[in-house]
Amino acid sequence: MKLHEYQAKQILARAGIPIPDGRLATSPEEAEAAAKAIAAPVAVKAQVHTGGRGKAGGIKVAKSPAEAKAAAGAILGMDIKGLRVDKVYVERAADVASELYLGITLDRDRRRPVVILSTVGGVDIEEVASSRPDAIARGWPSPLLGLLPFEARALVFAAGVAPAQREAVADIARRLYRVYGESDATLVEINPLFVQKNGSVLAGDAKLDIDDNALFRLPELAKLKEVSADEEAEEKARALGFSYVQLDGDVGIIGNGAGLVMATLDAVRNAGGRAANFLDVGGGAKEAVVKAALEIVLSNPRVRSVLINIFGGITRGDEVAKGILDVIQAHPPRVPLVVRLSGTEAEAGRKLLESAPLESRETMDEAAAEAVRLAKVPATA
Amino acid sequence: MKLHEYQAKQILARAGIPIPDGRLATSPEEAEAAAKAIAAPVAVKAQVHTGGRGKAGGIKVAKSPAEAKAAAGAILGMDIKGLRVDKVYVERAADVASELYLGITLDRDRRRPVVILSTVGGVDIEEVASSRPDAIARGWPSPLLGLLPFEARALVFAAGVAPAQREAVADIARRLYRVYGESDATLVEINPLFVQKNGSVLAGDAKLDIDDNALFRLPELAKLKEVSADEEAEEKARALGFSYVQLDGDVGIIGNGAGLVMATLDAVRNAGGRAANFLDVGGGAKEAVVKAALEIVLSNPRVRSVLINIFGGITRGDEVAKGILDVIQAHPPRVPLVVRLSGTEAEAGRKLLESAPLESRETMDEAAAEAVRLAKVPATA
Amino acid sequence: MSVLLGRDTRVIVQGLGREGRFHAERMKEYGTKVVGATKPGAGGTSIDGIPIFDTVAAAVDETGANASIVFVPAPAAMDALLEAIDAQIDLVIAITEGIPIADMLKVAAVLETAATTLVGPNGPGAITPGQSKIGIMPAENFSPGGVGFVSRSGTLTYEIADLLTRAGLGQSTCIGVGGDPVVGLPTPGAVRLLNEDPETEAIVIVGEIGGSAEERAAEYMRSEGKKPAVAFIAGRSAPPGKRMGHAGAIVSGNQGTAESKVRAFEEAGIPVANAPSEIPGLVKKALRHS
Amino acid sequence: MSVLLGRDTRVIVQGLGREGRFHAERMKEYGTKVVGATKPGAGGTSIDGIPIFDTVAAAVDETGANASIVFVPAPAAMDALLEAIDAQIDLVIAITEGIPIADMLKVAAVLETAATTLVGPNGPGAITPGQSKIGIMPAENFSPGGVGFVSRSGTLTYEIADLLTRAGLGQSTCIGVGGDPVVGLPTPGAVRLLNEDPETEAIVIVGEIGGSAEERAAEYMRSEGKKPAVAFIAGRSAPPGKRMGHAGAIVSGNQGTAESKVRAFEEAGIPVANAPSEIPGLVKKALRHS
Repeated sequence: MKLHEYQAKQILARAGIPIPDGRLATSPEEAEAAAKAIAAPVAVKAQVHTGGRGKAGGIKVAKSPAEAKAAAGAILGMDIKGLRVDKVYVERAADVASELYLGITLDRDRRRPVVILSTVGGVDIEEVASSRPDAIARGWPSPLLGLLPFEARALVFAAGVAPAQREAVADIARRLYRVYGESDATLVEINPLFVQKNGSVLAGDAKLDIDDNALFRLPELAKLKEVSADEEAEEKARALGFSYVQLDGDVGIIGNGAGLVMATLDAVRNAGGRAANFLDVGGGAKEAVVKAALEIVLSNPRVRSVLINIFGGITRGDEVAKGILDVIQAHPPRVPLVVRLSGTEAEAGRKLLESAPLESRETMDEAAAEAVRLAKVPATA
Repeated sequence: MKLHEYQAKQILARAGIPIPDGRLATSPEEAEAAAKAIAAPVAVKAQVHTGGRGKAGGIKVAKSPAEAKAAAGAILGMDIKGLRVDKVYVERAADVASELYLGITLDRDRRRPVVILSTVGGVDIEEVASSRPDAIARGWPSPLLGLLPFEARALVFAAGVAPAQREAVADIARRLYRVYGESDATLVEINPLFVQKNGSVLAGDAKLDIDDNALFRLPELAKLKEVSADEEAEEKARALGFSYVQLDGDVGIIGNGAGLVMATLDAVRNAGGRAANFLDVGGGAKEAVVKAALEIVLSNPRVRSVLINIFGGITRGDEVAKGILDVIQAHPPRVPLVVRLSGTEAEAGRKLLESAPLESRETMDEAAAEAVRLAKVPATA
Repeated sequence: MSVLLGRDTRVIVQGLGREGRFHAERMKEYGTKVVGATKPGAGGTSIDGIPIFDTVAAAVDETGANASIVFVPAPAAMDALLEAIDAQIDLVIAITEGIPIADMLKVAAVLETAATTLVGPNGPGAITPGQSKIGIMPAENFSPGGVGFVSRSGTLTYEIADLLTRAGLGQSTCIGVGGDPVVGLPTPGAVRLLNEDPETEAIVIVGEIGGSAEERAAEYMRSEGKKPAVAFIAGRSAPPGKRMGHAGAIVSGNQGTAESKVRAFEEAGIPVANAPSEIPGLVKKALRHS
Repeated sequence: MSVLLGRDTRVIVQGLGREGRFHAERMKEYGTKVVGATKPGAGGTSIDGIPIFDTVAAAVDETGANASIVFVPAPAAMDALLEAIDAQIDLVIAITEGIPIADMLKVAAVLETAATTLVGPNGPGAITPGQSKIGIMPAENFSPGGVGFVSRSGTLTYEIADLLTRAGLGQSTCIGVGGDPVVGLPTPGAVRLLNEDPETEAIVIVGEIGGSAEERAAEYMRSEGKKPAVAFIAGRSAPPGKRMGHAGAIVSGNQGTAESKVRAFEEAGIPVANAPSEIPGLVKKALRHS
């Protein structure tokens, strides 16, 4: 789950990390009032769950309340990477001398959090990592002890932070680590971390992604969840206990198990087609689940055929077959179905499907080839 | 640093541990009003920094506000183990079915906290530990992970807590561990932990001792510090950077280093005398410190001779000698002084003391014998 | 036994709910020695003929269990894992899905100095066909033999085991390492076990996009490999930034791409199958040439 | 070297304040190889001829230090100790007084699986007379020889070393384990080191009231002792419930009494001196009878 900049900054501020004075606005008038209250040049910043808003024109500097109003007018309603801007954050413009990068995420190989600090801030850190690896300092605190003062100091020295900012940056790193831990973050990032001309240090932007699996113990953060239009189907699927990702092809995919579904997507590509989605019904999929999954996949207008690939373990082939029969009897699907059942009770399932209006195949490769072929047949009726 | 029951209970309540409704009172009238507000039978309990107040008559049950007033009148002003009672805690009387013991302290041998749970509560746990060791369950959580749910469950099973209270007691144990960690406690204890007739569990008493060395990071707790009359000299010494403990003999002792001072006390006893105090001036003792130490020791009217035993390491013998000379020149002491200097610059120090009105000895044993002898000489003038 | 588990492995079940009971029954049918289960407060009773204990320590004391399978729901799973590690169980297999990453990081930190091997979470478990199964895999797809098999996926594991079995390629031990970003025994460690196992003749490594476990496994095999290996990577057609079901299956930036993994295996001289169906043929070919 | 430290020990100083500088100078005078010190932000400079580094890791990298002495004030001491342990320094000696117990419990937990031996905190350090001194003890009271010496006290250590030296009993290594309730190397561990050291002929154990380290050391010597030992317990005249300066020196309830410690030593056949002045005679007697 992603938070907006203004939400992330509130959390940083509560942890004692300095942020610029700022206010949220949902209309040009509110933005004007905010700029008036701040009484200084401001930045008006689109609040959307995506990166690259700067390049897309989602950030404008305004020297007066009137300019802030105009800027908000231009930004609100804007479309950034498919997301509509409904809110802007109006923030006192910093007096920037230099920019740093500070972030914490998971290092999967070391199975530890990794704290990343660089004196090259305000840019794509992955780019810096590959072009100037020496400009990046990393530290791997123990999750049992947190980021210790000596570790924060080591980072500051290794990154080459200027002497005047060392203490402040080390302190912010330790506070940011506390935010990371306390909010079950998968990523927390201050980029840029401003050094102002007077020497003070201040979070220029903030990014905070929360581990969805931990939301059950983070009631305050869970309230901040926002679902954008294009994520609705994914959210609906999640609520039903399976995972769905929309893609841009025309072969709808349903399978059980993330690896198997990925392999099915690959098989469709191997057969010269393109998958319309990823949909994993998970373990122990029952009739009702299969039904709901079919409905979600068919709700995508691009879908021209559906491939159902189930390898039974906990999931039973006969139950899956019943689910398929049920849904196609109640709502005959607008596109052809290809089903491949294997594993537990697969034979019983295949028998149930024998007389149904669908294609049944024994192997994943065959089923994928058939689904791709059918998606290319011009629509009739 | 010890907290009062009412202070400890507030901290437990904040951590989510159930406590009876209660109010502090410093007069019989306040106690009456408190009992009226609680509107039920109450216990009126002396708030003093010592155990055994129950046996001393410091706890009375009152069935009405009038009885509470009378009880408070009897308890306030009472002397319990040399401590005057200035405050009583008026608390709703629990409907007790049984009593447990729950405490957390340091296990020095294992270098871990130890959580102790027993179904034999309300009594001296050390007595239970020696008479019925099987009635006590212990757990040693890692200080890096805290008391984990499975560890709390294991304790509850091992102690034989009744099924109906297992969950509540395990939960209280985990909350109590959090109090232990967050308040840098050296001891936290709920004794008794009441099981009421309706099955609910509730802290009957609470004890919380804080690590003095951690008070620098516990500003809220540090404010609760109270110094009783008989601890004043010890507090004064602590403020000066050395440690002082009053004892009941007549030979005043000053030394540097806790072990050496203890050995000096022992040497005095070996010579047939009794030490009036323990006073360790610590490392690197300078003139001013020695002076202040002498003043503190001489302020004890029981002192009939003073033995100064300094083995120089960081502490220099000549500086100690100067301090002694200074203070006896300004205020000729009312009792004889015996000085033993050894180690760094000891010879220079002994030379400085040659013409002073005091006894100088080369060894600890000789010095102790002389100090004991002088304490027994009847006072002249 | 091949690695991790065999005829003498004695298993307890942590979390004997609906799913736990179902799979405990299947494991017993397979011949796995299921010697007990934990259910706090029910100690002393038995469920489906399995003796119940209040704590893992008590279960280990009384049954001599040396393995555990964990079905405990995600919010309480860290506690269950730490309880098993604390009881010094040799092998812990975690089936649970959806454990918070922070919890698994703590578990991983404790594992650094513990005697326990944790397989999973969010995997199907492990099986030494013909001897012992500790997991949720349908046993009929597996058969005893010499192919060691490591996979990050569940059903894909069954699919590939089925293909291997049909091709006459039995398996020594199959290890489902789990699909989460933080697992107890990651792919490289599992591959090392099989590489050093005298009963394993060839290794199949089934990876997926996300992370760099496959690259590290390839690197390890390049320098230490003693036997032929074949790889498959699921998610070659997945676009970056989209999480493919498994919390670990995501390409972010230039991290975790299928291309990087395929290249790493090829550089290590390990052929990479384009589809699961190609795996048995590649294994046979590799065994012929070794 | 005897144990812990010797001619080849290379020391860095953590916390080069007034006290640290004073004692660094004394150590150098004694011949201890003081190869560096840490002072964040002053890396690259030097103080009193000692090269300064920003971090312990940098100091170790550039000087090959294998020991450290910590003078860092109590509030920052845990961090300094963990930094030294993280840099895998073999021997860390902590002089600092007043470290919160909770901090030392964390350090102790980290030490459980670390390669470092921590001596202290709140002790005088350790010395192998004639070779190396890492501590604050006045060197002139010590002399090389065969008596290993463990003590919880500071100045009492100097007093007893002085008595031994005057009696012609030189010391192999003297270890001041520290007066806090939680120390890195408690008395039993220090006694074990000396018991297993071929250069140590007899052991002097100086304990004090509080805790049960002396009882455990006596128990160890009773079953594993290879050489004669003599003990002394400070605080025999201390009343219960009063803390005698050291945070660890307190008799609470029936825990930590001098009687219990004396009895333990006597049961282990170890004579207990009534006063420090008796120690040299008892050592000589013990050596004659062994």
